Amino acid sequence: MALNILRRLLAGVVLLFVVATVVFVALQLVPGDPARTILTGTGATPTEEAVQALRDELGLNLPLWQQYAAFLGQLATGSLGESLQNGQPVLDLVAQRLPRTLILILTSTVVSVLLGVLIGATAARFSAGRGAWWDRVVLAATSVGVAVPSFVAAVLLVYAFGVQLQWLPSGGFVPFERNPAGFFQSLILPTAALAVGFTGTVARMTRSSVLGVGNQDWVRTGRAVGLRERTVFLRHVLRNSLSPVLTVTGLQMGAMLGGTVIIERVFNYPGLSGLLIDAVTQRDYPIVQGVVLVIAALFVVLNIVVDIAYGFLDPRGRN
Amino acid sequence: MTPLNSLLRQLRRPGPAAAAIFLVLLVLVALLADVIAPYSSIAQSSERLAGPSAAHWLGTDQFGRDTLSRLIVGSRVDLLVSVGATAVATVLGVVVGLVGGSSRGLVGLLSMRAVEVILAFPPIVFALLIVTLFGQGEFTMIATMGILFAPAFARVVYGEVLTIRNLEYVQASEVIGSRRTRILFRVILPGVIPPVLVQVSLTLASTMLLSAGLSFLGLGVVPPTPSWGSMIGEGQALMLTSPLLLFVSSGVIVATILAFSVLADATERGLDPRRRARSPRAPRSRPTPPRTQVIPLNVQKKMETMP
Amino acid sequence: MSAPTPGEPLLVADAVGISFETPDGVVDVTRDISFEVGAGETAALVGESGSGKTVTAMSVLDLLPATAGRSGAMRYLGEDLFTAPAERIRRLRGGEISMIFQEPMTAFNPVYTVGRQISDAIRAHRPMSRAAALTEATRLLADVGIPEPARRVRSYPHQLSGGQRQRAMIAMAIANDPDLLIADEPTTALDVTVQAEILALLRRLQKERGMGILLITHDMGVVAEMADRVVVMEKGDVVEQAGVFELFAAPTQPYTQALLAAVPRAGSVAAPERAPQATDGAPALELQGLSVRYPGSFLKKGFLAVEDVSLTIPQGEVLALVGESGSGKSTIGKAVVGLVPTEGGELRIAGKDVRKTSAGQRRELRRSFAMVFQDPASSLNPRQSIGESIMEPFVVHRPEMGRAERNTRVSELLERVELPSAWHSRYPHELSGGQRQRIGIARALALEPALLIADEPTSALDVSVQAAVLELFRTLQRELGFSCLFISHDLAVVELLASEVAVLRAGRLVEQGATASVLRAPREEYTRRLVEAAPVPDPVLQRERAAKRLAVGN
Amino acid sequence: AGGTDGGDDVLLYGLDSDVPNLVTPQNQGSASMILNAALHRGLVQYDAEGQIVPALAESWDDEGSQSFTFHLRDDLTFHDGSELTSEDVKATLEYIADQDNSAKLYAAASGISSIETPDDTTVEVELAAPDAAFLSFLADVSGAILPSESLGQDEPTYVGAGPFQYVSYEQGSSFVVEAFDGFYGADDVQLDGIEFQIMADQTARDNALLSGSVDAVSFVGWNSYDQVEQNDSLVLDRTEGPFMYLVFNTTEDSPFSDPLVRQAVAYAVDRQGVIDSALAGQGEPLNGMPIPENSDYYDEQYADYYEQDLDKARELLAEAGYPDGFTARMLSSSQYDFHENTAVSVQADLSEIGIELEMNLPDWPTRLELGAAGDYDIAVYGTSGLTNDPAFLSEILTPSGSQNASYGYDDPKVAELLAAGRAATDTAERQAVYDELSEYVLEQAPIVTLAWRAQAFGYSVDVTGFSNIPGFLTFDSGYTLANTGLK
Ligand SMILES: Nc1ncnc2c1ncn2[C@@H]1O[C@H](COP(=O)(O)OP(=O)(O)OP(=O)(O)O)[C@@H](O)[C@H]1O
Ligand SMILES: Nc1ncnc2c1ncn2[C@@H]1O[C@H](COP(=O)(O)OP(=O)(O)OP(=O)(O)O)[C@@H](O)[C@H]1O
Ligand SMILES: [Mg+2]
Ligand SMILES: [Mg+2]
Repeated sequence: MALNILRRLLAGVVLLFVVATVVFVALQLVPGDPARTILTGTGATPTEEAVQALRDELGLNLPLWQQYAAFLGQLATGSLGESLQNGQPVLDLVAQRLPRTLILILTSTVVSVLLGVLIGATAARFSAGRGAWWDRVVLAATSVGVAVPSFVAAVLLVYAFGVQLQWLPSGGFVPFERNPAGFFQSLILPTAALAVGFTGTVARMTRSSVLGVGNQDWVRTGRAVGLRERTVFLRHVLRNSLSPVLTVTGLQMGAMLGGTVIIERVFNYPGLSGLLIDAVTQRDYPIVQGVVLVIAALFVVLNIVVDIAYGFLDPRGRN
Repeated sequence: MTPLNSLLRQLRRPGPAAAAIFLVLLVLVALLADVIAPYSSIAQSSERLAGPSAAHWLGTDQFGRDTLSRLIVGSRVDLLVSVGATAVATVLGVVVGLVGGSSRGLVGLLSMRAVEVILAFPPIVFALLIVTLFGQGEFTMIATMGILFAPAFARVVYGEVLTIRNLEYVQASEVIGSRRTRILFRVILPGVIPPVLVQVSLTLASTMLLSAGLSFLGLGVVPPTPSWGSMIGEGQALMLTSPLLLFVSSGVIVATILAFSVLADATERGLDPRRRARSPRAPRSRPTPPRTQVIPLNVQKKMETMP
Repeated sequence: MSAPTPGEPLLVADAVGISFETPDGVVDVTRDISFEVGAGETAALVGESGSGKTVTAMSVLDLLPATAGRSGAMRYLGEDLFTAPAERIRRLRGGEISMIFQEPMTAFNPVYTVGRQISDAIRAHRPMSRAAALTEATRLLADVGIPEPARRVRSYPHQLSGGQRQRAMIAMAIANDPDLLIADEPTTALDVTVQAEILALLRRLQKERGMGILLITHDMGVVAEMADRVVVMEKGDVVEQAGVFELFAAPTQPYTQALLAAVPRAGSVAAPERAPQATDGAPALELQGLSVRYPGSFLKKGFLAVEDVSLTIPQGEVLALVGESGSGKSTIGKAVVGLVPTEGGELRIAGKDVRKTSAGQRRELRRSFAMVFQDPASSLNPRQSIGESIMEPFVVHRPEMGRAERNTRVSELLERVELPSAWHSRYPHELSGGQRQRIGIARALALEPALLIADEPTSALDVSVQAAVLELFRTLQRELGFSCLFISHDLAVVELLASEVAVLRAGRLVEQGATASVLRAPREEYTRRLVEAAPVPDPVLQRERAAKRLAVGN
Repeated sequence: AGGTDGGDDVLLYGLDSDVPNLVTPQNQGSASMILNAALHRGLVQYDAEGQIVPALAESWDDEGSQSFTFHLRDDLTFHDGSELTSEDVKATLEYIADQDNSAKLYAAASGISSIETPDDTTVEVELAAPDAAFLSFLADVSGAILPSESLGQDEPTYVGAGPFQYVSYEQGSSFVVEAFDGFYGADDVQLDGIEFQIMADQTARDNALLSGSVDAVSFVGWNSYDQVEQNDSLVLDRTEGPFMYLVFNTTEDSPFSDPLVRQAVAYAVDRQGVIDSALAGQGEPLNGMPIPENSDYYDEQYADYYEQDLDKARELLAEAGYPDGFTARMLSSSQYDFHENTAVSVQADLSEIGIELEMNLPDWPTRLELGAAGDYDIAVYGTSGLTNDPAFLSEILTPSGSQNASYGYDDPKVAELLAAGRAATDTAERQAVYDELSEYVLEQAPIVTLAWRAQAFGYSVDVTGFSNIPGFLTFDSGYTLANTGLK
């Protein structure tokens, strides 16, 4: 297994290289000129000379292979380059935003997985007989959960709890060091907004998986030795149903690495996604490349963790 | 009873039946959109952001266009693009997941790493690239979203295959001499269908929503052509002042997803021999006919004594 | 818990009927089943495979699937369990009444260690710390004769051999000193020595605590040794009940008579006639110095399950592999068909080293051999109808065969293993243990293989069906001259079928030779014990032998 | 630093975007202008009405709009305590005039031919040619005077001579300043400090204002205008600043190379429709020259030139040789709703006269590049003049501002008139030039103006002294923070 992890990490390095190259090429292919975009800002009028001058300064007029070599050279030294916009080291930008994104991902994952598994499991458990209404409610509610765009959830949450009731801050991020209570408060609404769809996804997967496992022989054994129904369900049905749940959880967590831009915007939460999208819409190549690489690296780690977790969920699949 | 029969049987239950009827109607609406829609979907009028009225059942948007007509015409793009993209994603993802999960060598490693490359790639960059290379249009959208969502399927399938490939019935098929493709598609695949079905209904929802997000990059449906996704996008800006637009456009998506979910659930049930045997209201135990007589037994049998 | 006095009926089945809801309507599988089990007494439920023994046993503790319906009454100390509240049933389960399932392979949850599952069962009834329960579980595993219990207690079910799992199941069932033990084929996967120990253990418990046992078995030797009373079932009905001595001495019903007559007895048959020796020389199977190691977790060295085994099966011969449970028999079988990687040694089928052939050749080769898995339940695809399962070899190797022809062949095969040909569209979970096993056999024989690896193929079959299946084997051997690696713990069957026997112990071959000489004049101490432990279907004789064994043991 | 907590008067301000590396002379968007106005001062500045008033320069002499002598105030210091002298002014202006530095005021500063510093408080600036708009350019916040040693440095020092000095900055989150005692007008500064909270999202900003978690925000979303206006504790301070217009590809291949076709477009568009659909009704129709009402050169006649008249439009099209209309490519960007919606609205209008538009709505950088490359027939654009002075028109009417102007449009007469307008020193004389220009440009219709966009600050009624400088100068409103107080 240790060997396996090592192998995966090596594959991960290759993957990062591939991602780096693809991003580099992609950005070259995509129209839009960083210099022009920077100079235009919110509607200014750069002259063509100014645009060219800035391109020269930013090294955008160098031959492609030179730019690529420079980019790889930077990577080799562990640097992600500097923003074209303002010369900030990309590593600093990422280092500042990454923890916030991770915190948000973590809280919403914990909330969604707990809630989703609870909802999905109860729905499946009572899917026949007297509890069937609950199953139907869950099916409908999770459909709403996954089909309602996250900005709707986000805006409604801000509007209800931030603007109308004023129970929670309508947005912003409070660093933990500055104000622990505020820190947690500032996390509640974004977490909730992210959790809406995520919970629905987890609940659906749990429900389906539990329904499939419920008939296995070992469930009968659990009953036969006198375990309580609840115990039988938790240990012998639910536990064996978790592998697809783990999969969707891993997928969702990965998707959130660069995909929480709407939530970040609505809650004015400075995270990684916002950085990425801003960089893309301003063609700030080094930031895009840097953020994508960091996301890819996290992905590699995340996937390894998920794959190891499969082994814990089902010892048969180990190694 | 063949799986097909049992699937059809599932459709007789009220929930799945309603869902199927809804979807059939939806397809009809999409096909006949031009005939049914009360107004042109792009004609603007000065009656902007009107509430529901006899003339405009679902009101109008900020261009004074009839919301109902836009929903009707928009269903076309949504069904085509979402269903198309989901189909592409499902097929691609399932194949890659099966191969990745079942081959232990280089192929397995490579296929799942390829999946990671796509997953690790932020959709926005990917979409930008695609639109640059292939231009905009429905085909591009289907291809883009198909590729974007395929990795999720691959991961789901991969996770399941890890478990299933070790089961003895898979080994039994191997011993028989089944080709790899047969083992993958005929032996392992049926076991991964339930989570794939769930993923299908989730992906349908995501693709409908994403088509709005893609139009942000100029990749989606080109305005003023309506699509549900883009209507949600338009409704977003107005959600606090005129929520109706957002409400109805989200509403049709929710209803469609719900219908798909119910059908997926019924399919899953129909495909699982252990679950489908059960009819909805089974008597748990049947009444016992009154009996008095017990077969006489020699109860007083002595215990054997062992030395 | 009131300790019931011996002799008082512990369990009374009163006109129990069980039905299943199927897509084609409600089907009654048993009617009017009535019998009693007294405290300290063993009632044996015997009968045809598929006659309803298992479902009757499962109905006691309400363990049937939701599609089942029950009628009649099942009284435990006078209380009708069919109408008792669920919570009451739960308390009885695993405490006062416990159950050993027929198929121990699938009865354990694959994701927990067996120790964890046994200790959970203990803790469900007795307040105990987890650690204490685990110690208790280890002790129980030792009680049921599992070697290295401290290691096995931490094993996952898939890491145990069939017999080990069955013993773990027994350990779990006796963990809470039940008053009534329902044992559904508890020794099918055990070699005779271990079986003898287990039976002795059960009898000891019975004697010490007055435990009642409802024993389901098809092994008339076991019945002879254990039962006080025998209930004979056929096609869902009780056809005869009597004390064990009366029944064996004078069976009244034709079915019972046939049943007893069909029992093979070790040493009672002539060595099987040989098929004409094939001339081209290459043996059907050749193992040389084969070793198999299961991978260990993390950096630990794995478990060497088979060590330096050399075997040769000439064409047209049947070689029986016998030996202690957990000795590596199944492992060898799986290694032959390529399901577990070998660590060392050579392995040739019809002269070719399978591992060195190309994929295409291997497929071709696979067409010539087939395998019957030890565990029929898990080797059948739950999502495939049994017709589709049996058809699979045709689909794979005879693509030219039409649909209709395939169906005809499937029907034929079903009939040859004594199953109704109309059962095509049934699913594995709708079958009895013995029926599932026969599906496995039918599938393996579908292509009339040149080499068959049969891992305990008749362990779940009652003697009459077993006789039919053995006859089928012999016919095929005569007609096609096929070769077979026959893994079994039933020495009587081995004697019937095999021309050679190899005895395996702890992964090594201890003895090998012609069946007659090995079984009648064993050279090795272990083989001798094995032969002596084989039960005979005669209550008087068998009990004497058991008593002697016990005396020696003490 | 510190001192922004406790009972002090600290203004909580919701800023519309982050400015990670403030380079004062550059154009870094409206948020940077607010920050620069708090931190810095130039020689001159705008007051709340948009008039040019003294800042670091107490007074100045203007000879023929060509040579300027600025007299600095005494005892000016930067936040770091160092003295602000004429040398700093010279260094700053030279920096701006250097093309390599991409300064926002480069175009204006490039006209400087010499800068003399006879003493510490006197600066003499000589232009190569008269420029009537020179001062109004210098009044922009990007004309702020910086310590000479800080010019061209990689990292911002934030040191300036403005009313507030830098306390702390946390990227993506907040920018905090406190009142600077050494500011020349420190006596009028009422606030102890300002905490700018960065709120890039429109909804987030609106919500912060509505929920009272900030005292003021940069721009209120159009859809929230009503809500803010109806809220008794909030003020909506709006002006019509930037404007939307259509540009054309005027090269030969494009049907829009014909002025008649462009006129047809000008007659065909429903300007109120654009406002209602794209600007949520928050704007004013712009029927002619984009010269704001508070400009000295505003003329009603040229402001209300085109009315929607479809028949007239069709006539013009027919006259141009397109009786049945034609198909053309429309470029706009879906990154900004109002750009996209303007295009959709115009599309429907032009379809009425037979011009069918195929939409191309890429993201913003792509839109800019396609625009600059002329890869379109007709395109939507929005801008705001750098100053209220009509001199800014060169940015949208000549190739010097290529991407804001119609592609390929290069009319010597327009260039001539614009130069004349800038060179003329007398108001009446300039007026005449601009009238002639207006007449000509409206006739030629190289661009078709559509609507003024409303631009509003929102703040609590407790905030005093802050105001939205009208017209194009709305983005310079940060100047009024120096006089802002909290009740
Ligand atoms: N996957 C595994 N990992 C580790 N050990 C295993 C694994 N499978 C089997 N073993 C061990 O290998 C040994 C041989 O197992 P095998 O199944 O071959 O026994 P067997 O002779 O068939 O026994 P039985 O008669 O009980 O079926 C046993 O001790 C078992 O515990
Ligand atoms: N879930 C089910 N649905 C339908 N029929 C079933 C189901 N389970 C069992 N049966 C049928 O009930 C009959 C009795 O099965 P049971 O398992 O009790 O047999 P058995 O006597 O234990 O046989 P064996 O000796 O082979 O284990 C069989 O014919 C079987 O096909
Ligand atoms: Mg049975
Ligand atoms: Mg075995």
